[in-house]
Amino acid sequence: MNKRKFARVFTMALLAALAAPLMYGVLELPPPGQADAPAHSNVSAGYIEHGAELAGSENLVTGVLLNFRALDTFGEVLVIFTAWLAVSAVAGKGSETGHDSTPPSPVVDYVVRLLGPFIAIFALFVIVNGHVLPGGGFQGGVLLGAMLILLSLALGRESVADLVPVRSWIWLRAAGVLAFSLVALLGLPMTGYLFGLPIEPALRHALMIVLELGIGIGGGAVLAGLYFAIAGVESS
Amino acid sequence: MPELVDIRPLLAVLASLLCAGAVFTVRQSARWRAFWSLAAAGIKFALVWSMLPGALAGRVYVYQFGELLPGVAFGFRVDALGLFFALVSSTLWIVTTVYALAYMRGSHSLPRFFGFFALCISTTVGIAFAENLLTLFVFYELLTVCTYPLIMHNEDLAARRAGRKYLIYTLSGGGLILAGMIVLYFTTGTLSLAETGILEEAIGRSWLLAIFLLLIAGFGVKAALMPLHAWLPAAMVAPTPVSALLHAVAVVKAGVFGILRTIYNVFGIDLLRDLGYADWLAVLAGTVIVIASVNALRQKHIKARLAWSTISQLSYIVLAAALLTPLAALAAIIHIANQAFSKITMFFVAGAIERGTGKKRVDELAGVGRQMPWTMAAFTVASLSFMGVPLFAGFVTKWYLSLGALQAGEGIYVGVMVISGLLNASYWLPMIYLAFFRPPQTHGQDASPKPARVSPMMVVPILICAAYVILLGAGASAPAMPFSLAEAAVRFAFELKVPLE
Amino acid sequence: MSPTDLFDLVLLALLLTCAIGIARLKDLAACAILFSAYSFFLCLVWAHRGAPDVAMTEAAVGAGITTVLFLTVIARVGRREK
Amino acid sequence: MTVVSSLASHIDYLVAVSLFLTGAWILLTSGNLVKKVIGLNIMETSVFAFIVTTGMVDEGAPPLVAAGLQGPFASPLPHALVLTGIVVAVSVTSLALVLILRIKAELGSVELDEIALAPKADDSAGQSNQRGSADE
Amino acid sequence: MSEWPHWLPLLAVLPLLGGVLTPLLFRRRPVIPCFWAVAVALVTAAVAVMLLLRLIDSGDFSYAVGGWLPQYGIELRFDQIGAFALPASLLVMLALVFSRHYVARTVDPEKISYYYALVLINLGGLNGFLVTGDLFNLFVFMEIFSVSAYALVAMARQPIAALAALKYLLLGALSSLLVLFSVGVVFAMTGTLNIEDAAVLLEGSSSMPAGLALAGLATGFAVKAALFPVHFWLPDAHAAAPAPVSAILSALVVKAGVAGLLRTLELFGGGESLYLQPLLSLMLWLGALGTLGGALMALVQRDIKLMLAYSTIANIGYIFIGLGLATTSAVGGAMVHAVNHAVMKSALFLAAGAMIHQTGLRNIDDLRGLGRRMPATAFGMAFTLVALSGVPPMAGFVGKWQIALGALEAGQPLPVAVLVLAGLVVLAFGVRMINALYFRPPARVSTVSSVEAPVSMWLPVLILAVASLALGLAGSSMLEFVAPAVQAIYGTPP
Repeated sequence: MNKRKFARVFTMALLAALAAPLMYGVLELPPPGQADAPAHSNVSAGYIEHGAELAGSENLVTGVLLNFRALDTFGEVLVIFTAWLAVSAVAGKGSETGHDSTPPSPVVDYVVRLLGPFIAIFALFVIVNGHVLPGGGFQGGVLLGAMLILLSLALGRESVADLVPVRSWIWLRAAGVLAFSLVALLGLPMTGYLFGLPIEPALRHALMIVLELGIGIGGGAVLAGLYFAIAGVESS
Repeated sequence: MPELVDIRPLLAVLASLLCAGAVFTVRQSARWRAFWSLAAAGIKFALVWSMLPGALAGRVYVYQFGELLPGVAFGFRVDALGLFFALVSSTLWIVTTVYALAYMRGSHSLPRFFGFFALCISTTVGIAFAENLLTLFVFYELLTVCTYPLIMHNEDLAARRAGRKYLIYTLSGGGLILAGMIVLYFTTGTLSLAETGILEEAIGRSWLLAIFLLLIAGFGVKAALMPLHAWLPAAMVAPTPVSALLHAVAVVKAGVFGILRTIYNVFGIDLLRDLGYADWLAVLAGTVIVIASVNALRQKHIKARLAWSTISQLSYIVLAAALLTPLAALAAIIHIANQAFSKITMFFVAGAIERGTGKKRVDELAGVGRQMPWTMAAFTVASLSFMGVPLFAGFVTKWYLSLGALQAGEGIYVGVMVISGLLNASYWLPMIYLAFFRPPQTHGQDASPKPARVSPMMVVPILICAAYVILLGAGASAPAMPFSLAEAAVRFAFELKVPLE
Repeated sequence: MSPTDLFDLVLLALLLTCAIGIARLKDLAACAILFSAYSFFLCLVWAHRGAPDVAMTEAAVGAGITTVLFLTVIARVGRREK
Repeated sequence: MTVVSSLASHIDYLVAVSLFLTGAWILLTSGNLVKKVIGLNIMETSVFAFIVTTGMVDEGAPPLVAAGLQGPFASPLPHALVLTGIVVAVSVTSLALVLILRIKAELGSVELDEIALAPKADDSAGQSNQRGSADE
Repeated sequence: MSEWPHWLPLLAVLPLLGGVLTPLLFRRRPVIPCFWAVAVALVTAAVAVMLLLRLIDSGDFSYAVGGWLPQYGIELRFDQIGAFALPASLLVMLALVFSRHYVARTVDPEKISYYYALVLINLGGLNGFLVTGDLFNLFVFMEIFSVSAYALVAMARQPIAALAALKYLLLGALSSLLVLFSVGVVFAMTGTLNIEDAAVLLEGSSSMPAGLALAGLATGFAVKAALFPVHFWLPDAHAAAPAPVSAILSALVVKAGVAGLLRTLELFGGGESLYLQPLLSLMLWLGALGTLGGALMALVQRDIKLMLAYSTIANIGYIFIGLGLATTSAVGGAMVHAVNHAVMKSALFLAAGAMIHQTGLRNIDDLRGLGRRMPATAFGMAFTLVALSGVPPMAGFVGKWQIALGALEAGQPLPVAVLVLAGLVVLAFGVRMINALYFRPPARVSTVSSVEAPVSMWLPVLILAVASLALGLAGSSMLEFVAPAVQAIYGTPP
C-alpha cells in the first residue's frame, strides 16, 4: 500500500510535469476552426476542391478512405481481422458456440426479433450509401456488429452463430481484406497502380460498393466475433 | 625494400586451419588425428621456412584481401621480425605436437584438444604475419578464444578457476588494445605495421601517452608483464603441452611480439626517444626481472617455479626493446627464440617427470636424475642457458643486452643482468643437485629405483630442444636459427644501412 | 457567446466530469457505464462539429460495443476495484 | 492575442489534453487491469477528439459536397484518420480484455498487487514480488 | 525485372494477404500452414531483393499508391532504412522453419494456423512500416505489427505469458497514442501527412508544437525500441514468448522502433530544429546507461531467455549511442549494428528455444553438459555468443568499432569506455553460457537423456551463426551501403 501511495505521488508529479509543455504546445497551434489554418489550406483544400469528382464520392470521408488513402483502410481492415485472429488465438475454446448466462425473457426476445431486421436493413443502407450520405463501410459494419451482439445478448449466441454455417464465419470476417485485395489487384490492370480505382463512374461505383460491402460485412462479423470470443472464455 | 604479392602467408594460416577442421571431425581414430595434427604443423613449417631465403635476400611477401573496416584491409605482410616469430613458433610446433600426442594419450575429448591446438598455431602465425594492427588484433583475440578450451581441458574446479582468470585478464587486455587501436586510427587514420612508426609528435602528447599506455598495457597482459601477470602462474594447472604453448610458443610470445610491434612499427624508435616513455618501461621491466626471479626462488612446485622464471625472462625482451638501441633490439628479438627453446625444454622435462614418476614438487626430485638421465641432462642444459653461461643460448641474449645497455648509457641494467643470472643459478642449481647427487628418499624398500619408462615420443623432443639451446648459444648464426634475420629486423627498425658490428 | 458555443462548452464539461468520475469510482460496472456516457457525449460533440461519420462510428463502437465488452468482462472478473 | 482569448479559442485542444492526462492517470495509478484498459480508452478517445478538432471549421458543414451544399466544409482527412483510429482502438481493447480474462483464469486475479505474488510463487524466489509491481 | 514499380507495395501486401489466407485455407492440418508461411516469407524476401537491386543501381525511389499525387494519396518510399525489409523477411523465414516442430508442442493444434497467420501479418506490418512515406500510414502499420506481436507473446503456454503480453500491450498502446497525437500535431501545423512534405514545411521550425511533436514521436518510438528508462516491458515479454517469436521480437520488432526514430529525425530535418540537439544527447546518454545496465542485468540472470532479453536492451543501447552521436561513422555503425544484432540475437533465441524444447529446462545451470548432447545447437549458440561480444572479425565488432570511432570524432571519449566495458560484460555472460554447455558435467537427468533437436531447429541456428561471421566480414561494404541514408537523415556533418 505504501508503495501504491508512492506510485500515485510519483505519477502525479510526472503528469504535472507533462501537462505544462502539452498545454503550451497546443496553445501555440493555430486555433481550431480557422478556415485559413494550414490544416485546411494545404491538402484538405485540394480534397474539397476536386475530391468529389476525383474519388467519385460526394461524401469526402468515404472518398478519402476508399481512394486517396486506400492503403490506410486496407491496413485498418487488416488490424481488425488481426484482432480477431489474436483474440481467438489467445482465448480458450468455444469462441463460436457456448451459452450466455442471461435467459431470454419473452419481451426482450420479441423486441429484439422485431428490431433486428430493421437494424440490419439500416446498416446495409448506411453501407451502400456511404458515398453520398454520412456513413459507409465501417459505420454500417459497426452497426451490423452491434446488431449481432444485441441479438446474441437476447437470444443466446447459438441463434446468432447459426445465422450462417459455422465454417463460413471466418470467410465473412475476412470479407474486408479479401474485397480490398481483389480491388487493389484489379487496380493494376485497370489504372496501372495497386489500389487504383478506374475513372469511368459506373465501374468505379460498382467497385466501391464491393469495397463498402466487404468492409461492412467483415467489420460486423469481426466485431461480433470479438464479443463471442470474449464472452466464450471460461474464467474457471 | 621490394614487396611482392605471394599467397604463401595466407596458405600458412589456412593450412593448419583446415587441418584443424579435419581434426575436429576425426572422432575415433587416434592415428588419423595424429596424422592431421602433424600435417598441420608440418605444412606450416615447410611454408614458413620456404619464405626464409627470400626474406634474407630482403624481399617482403604481402597478401591482401577485402577491407575489414573502411580503409583497413585484412592482409598479411611477412617482414623480418614477423618471419622470425613465425619460424620460432612453427619450429617448436612440430616438437610440441609430437610431445603432446604422447603426453595426452588416453585423455578425454581429444578431438577438441588437438583441434584447438592446431587452431592456436594458425592464429599465432596470423599474428606474426599481420599486415596491420587490426589483423593482428583479430588473430590475437582468436588466440585467446582458442587457448581457453585447452586451459579448461581438465574440466575440474581448478581448471575453471584458471580459465576464468585467464579470460578475465586477456580479454580485458584485448579491450585495452581495442581502445588503443581506435584512438590510433582516429588520430592517424591508419593501422599499418609496414613503416617504422606511423605516429608523429604533431598529434599531441596526451593522445600519444594514451595510445602508448593502452597498447603496452594491453599487450603486457599476455606478455605477463607485472603487475598483469597473475593469470600465468594460475594457468599451470593445464596439461603440460598447453603450458608449453602458453609459456614458450604462442601466447606470451604474442604479447611480447605485440609490444615489439608497438615500439618499432607504431611509435618508432626516434619518436619514443623524444617522448621518453620507454625509459619508464625499461625501469618497470628491470624491476620485474628481479622480483619475478625472487618469487621463483620461493616456489616449491616445479611448474610454478618455471612460470615465475617465464615472467622474469619475458621482461628481458621488454627491457631490451625498451632500451631503444640496435644491439639491445637484437637481444630482444633473438631472446624470443632463446627463451622459447630453453623454457619449452624445461616444461617438457617437467611433464616427462610427472608422467614418468608422478613427481611435481621440487623437493621430490631427489634421484630423478638416475631414473631419467637424458631428460635431466636436457634440463641442465636449459637451466645453464638461463643462468647465462657462455656457449648456451641465454648467454647470447645477456651479452647483446648488456652491450645495448651500455650503448644506451644505462650501465645499471648490466647489473640487473648479473643479479638475475645469480638468482637463476640459485633456483636451478639446487634442483639439478637434488636430481643427480641425492639418493631418492626410499620408503624402506628397494634402494635403487627402476628407470622410469617414458615414451620416446616425449624424450626425443626434449633432446631436440636441448640441442637447439646449445646450437643457439654455440653458433648464434647457425643456419637453422638465422641470427641474420634478427639483424635484418633490427636494421629495418633503426633504418641502418650498415651491419651491426 | 453564442448558444452553440455554450452547447459545446457544456458538452466538454460533461466529458471532463465523466472522465474524472471514472478516475474516482471504485465500481467497475459504473465506470463502464460512465465510459459509455462519455463516448455518447463525445459523439454529440463530433456530430455538432460537422463530423457525422465519426460520430456515428463512435456511437456504435464507443458507446455500444466497447461498453458491452467491458461489461461482459467485468461480469466475469468482479466489479469491485481494490 | 491575450492569454484569455487564446485559452478560449483553444478550449477544445485544452480539454483534449486534460482528458489525455486523466486517462493516463487512470492507466498508471489504478491497480485493476480492467480499469487500466478503460483509462487507455479515454486516452485514445481524447487523441481522436484532438485530431477531429484540427479538421473542424467554424460554422462548417460536414464534408459532403453535394451540388446544393455550400462551404466552408470541415476537412475530411482527420475524420478518415479517426475512423481508422477508432477501429484500431476497439481491436486493441478487445485483445486486452481477452488477455485480462486469461490472467483471471490462470493467475486468479486482475489486481496487480495480488498477481505480483502469483507467478513468483512457483519461482522459489519467494520475496521477489517487488519486481512484479515495481513496473507500475 | 527489378524495375517493375509494383514490387514496393507488394512487399507489404503479399505477407499480409498470405497471413490472412492462412487460417482460411488450412483449417485443420498443422503442417501445411508452415510450408505455406515459409513460402510466402521466401517470396517476400525475393521481392525485397528486387527492390534492393533497384536501390543499389538507381538510388531511392517511391511509389504512389493508387496513382495519387504524393501528398493527396499515400507515398511509399524505398531507401536504405526500407532495405531492412530483406533481413527481416529472411529472419522471419528462418523463424518459421524453426517453428515447424516447436509450435507442435507449444500451441494447441487448431490454433497453429492462427500462429503462422499472425507471424506473417507481423512481417507484413514491419515491411509496410519500413517503406511507408506517410505519417498516418506509419501509425497503421505500426498497429498491425504491434497487435500481432501482443498476440504472439500471449500464445505461449506458461501462465505468465498473458500478463507479460498485457504489460507489453498497455505500454505499446501508450506509445502508439503518443505517436498518433504527434501525427495530429504535425497535421495541424502543416496540413499534410507526407513525411517529405512535412519535413519541408517544418524546416528549421523550433516552435513549441514542433518540439511537442518531436518529443511525442521520439518517446513513442523509444518505448517500442525499449530504450533504457522505458524498457521494462521487454524482458518479461521476450522471455515469456515462444522462442521463434522472441527471436522476431528481439531481432525485428524492437528495431522497428529504431527505424521509426530515424524517420522522426528525417521529419525534423537534420540538425536544424532547435530541439534536436538536446534529443540527440539524451539518446546518447540514455543509450550508454542502457548498454551498461542491460549488460549487467544480463550477467545476473539465471533464466537463459531473460539473459538474452536483457542483452537485447544493451544492444539497443549501443544503437542509440550511435544515433545520438550523430557523426557519419557512428550512425552508420548503429544502422549496421541493427542488422547484425538482429541476426545474432535471433540465432541465440532460436538456439535457446531448441534447448528448452529438448530438455524442458530454461535455467542456465540446468542446461549444463548440453554441448555433447546437442552439438549443432550448442555450437551455434557458442559461436554466436562470441560474435555478439564483438570479437573481430565477427558481426558484433563492426558496429562497436564504428560507434566508438564516431564517439572520438564527436569528441566524447566516454562512450568508447562504455562500449569496451559492455563488450567485456557481454563476453562474461557468453563465457558463462559456454562453460555451462561444454566444461561442466550435466546437472539434470533430463539433459543427460536429451538428444539433438530436429534438423528444422538446428539448421536455422547454424545458418544464422555462419551469417554472423559473414556479416562481420562484409562490414565495410554494409557501411558503404547505408552511408547515403546517414547523409539524407543527418545532413552533411560539419
